[in-house]
Amino acid sequence: MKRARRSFLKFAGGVAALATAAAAGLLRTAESWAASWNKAGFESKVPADALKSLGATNAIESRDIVITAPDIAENSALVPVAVTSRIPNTQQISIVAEKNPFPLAATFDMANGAEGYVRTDLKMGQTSDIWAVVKADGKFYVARTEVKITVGGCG
Amino acid sequence: MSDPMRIRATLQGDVADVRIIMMHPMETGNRRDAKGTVVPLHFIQSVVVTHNGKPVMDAQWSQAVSRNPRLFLRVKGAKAGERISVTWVDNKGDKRTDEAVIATS
Amino acid sequence: MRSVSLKWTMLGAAALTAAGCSSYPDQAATRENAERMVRQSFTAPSPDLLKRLEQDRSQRICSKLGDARLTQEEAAEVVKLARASMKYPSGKLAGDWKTGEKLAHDGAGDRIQRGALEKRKENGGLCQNCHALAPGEINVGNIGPALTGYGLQRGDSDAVAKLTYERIYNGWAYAPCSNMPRLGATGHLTPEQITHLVAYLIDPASPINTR
Amino acid sequence: MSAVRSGIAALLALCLAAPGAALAQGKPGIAIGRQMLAEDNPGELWIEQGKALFHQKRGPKNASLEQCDFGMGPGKLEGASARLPRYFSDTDQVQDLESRLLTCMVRLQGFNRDDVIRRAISPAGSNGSDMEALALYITSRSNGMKMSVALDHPKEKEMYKAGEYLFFRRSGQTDFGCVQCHGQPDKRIRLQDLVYMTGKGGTQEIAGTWPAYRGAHYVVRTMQWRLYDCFWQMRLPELAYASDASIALLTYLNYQGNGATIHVPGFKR
Repeated sequence: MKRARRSFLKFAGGVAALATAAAAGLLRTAESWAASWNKAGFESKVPADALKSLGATNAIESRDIVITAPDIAENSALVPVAVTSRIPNTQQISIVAEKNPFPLAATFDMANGAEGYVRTDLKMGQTSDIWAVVKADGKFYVARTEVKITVGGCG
Repeated sequence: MSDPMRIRATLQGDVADVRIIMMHPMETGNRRDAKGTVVPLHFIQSVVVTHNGKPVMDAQWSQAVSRNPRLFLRVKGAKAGERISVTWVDNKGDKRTDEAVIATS
Repeated sequence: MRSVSLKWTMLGAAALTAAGCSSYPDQAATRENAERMVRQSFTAPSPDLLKRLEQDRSQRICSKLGDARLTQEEAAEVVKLARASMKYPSGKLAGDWKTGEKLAHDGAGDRIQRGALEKRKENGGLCQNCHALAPGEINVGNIGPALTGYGLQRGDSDAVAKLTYERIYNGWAYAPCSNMPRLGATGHLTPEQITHLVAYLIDPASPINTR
Repeated sequence: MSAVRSGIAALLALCLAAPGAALAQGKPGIAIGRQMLAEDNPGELWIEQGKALFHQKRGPKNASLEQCDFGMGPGKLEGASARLPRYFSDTDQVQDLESRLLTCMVRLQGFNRDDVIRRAISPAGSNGSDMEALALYITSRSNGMKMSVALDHPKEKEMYKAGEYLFFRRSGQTDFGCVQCHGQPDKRIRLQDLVYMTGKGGTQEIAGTWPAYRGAHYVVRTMQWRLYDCFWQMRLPELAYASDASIALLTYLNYQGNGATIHVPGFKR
């Protein structure tokens, strides 16, 4: 209980800090998190719908986005993916695993000095292209790379 | 009850290399436990990272992010001793905040 | 006085070891010590499963340390024992390649964990663990030679079927003490299962032999 | 921390240089993934847990492990695991990290030996065991140091020799000893690289990277688990936790790994 309470207090402090940025229109307020979680996007079953939810339907292919991921992943539940955007004023990076049941995996909004870079790990259902969708100066760009998933074998 | 995150923030020039590891099951809602019961959907939906109180990253996640998730980012214009704070919220409304101080490399 | 002299003896032994007496302990002592460990360090749900740790004559010969090589006599003995172990199915030596393909990619069966034996209808063939199989398969091992195109090089004659069968049943008849398990002779696979693996390897229709 | 930066640089260089060529061989593409998985992996989460468990008063005797001697003196952890297994006069045994922890949990804290052993290897997908967290924490206190197992005591020498014997000992329905999979460089079971243990380079890899976060199990695994799991796969009976055979093999392997720089938690797929 003590731990939970402490977290809550810290969290409350964070909310105050966030409000400034929210006012500047950069980020959502903490209170509105659940509400503004991109439900439509995350529940999309095809990449096109996910892009639509991001407003990225007309994303242009870009060579200034580098996706770092293994060509062959040995563990489909842990596929490391890094996205580096060299596009000036990158403000958002989304990662889409094309053949996942719900392709949109994550969206990262950057502000206040965060560079156009993010790295995390994904679960992938099968061999598939991974898309990085970048928003910069209000425009959308996309790059993709294939990750092969090895399954089966026992042990 | 959630376990503390591990946050490492290291300065490289004026860029803080931030590496966050969270302990969370990130259940997809499809997995069955040893008894064959489906484990309900349970995943982090939002992660907010602040640098000295100013938000630098606001992440929205689906259940496709791996269990015990990692989030790495880089923040320009950082100095040693400044604070990095991370808060996550999951789909059950559980929250957790942890902090770290930026260290020199 | 007695205890003092005892201490000195022990110190002497320690000093000898430290001085780089590399032969300590000798082979026989090591063997005795290690075999005692084998008897004391393992558990199994039933005593017959503990017998899996006991070595047969060939396994003992094939457990040379480091780069030590087999003598000619030892190699000949392993080959002889292997020849004597061969058993054949009643029917044809080449069975159904589709069954064989499944078996080749099955690595399960007969393992012991948390006090229980992994019981299945039949054991997997384990091939995928160590051998490259059909062209384009990524998730394959490389401890053994690639089997890709096995039948393309050799054909599917009765002689090839017999050789292939024997190399799976007990490959030590051809390559004594090789890494290849004696899958038939040790009872891991049945003669019938091996005929399906033979078909998977030599049948012109098998994916192994895709050009 | 410059190591981190050069790691990133290497990663970027790899990624920029690699695109098409990687697939043909299959390997560079996997290598990028392995490096990415290993860096700041989730195993780190268990270090703090292990530290707390080490200092916490626990067990029937309500004692911490601060008086536990891992060979460098009571409670002294820096460099301790780099020297293990080693001979301990109070037990008159050669012990690896985990069997030594077991001794302390029983003698200092009053835990029941069988209970500790039963829980030592945690179920996959669980929060891990005390033993796993403690072994990781203690090993992490040797991070950056080199493995330097000595065979000074006659019993250490005996353990080493027995370990070598066991490494080459073939038995069971697969005719496997350790050497069948781990005796040559650049070998794999399916896609999983096998550590080449009769060669110096290979053993250095294991000696320095365990305990490790096992991605498929979502928990930290130790060398006792690694050995247990190998025997399972070989279709042999279950290797008893902290048994002599396990310590003998670890003495052989860690001695072979001398010179390896310790960097834990490692990451295994």
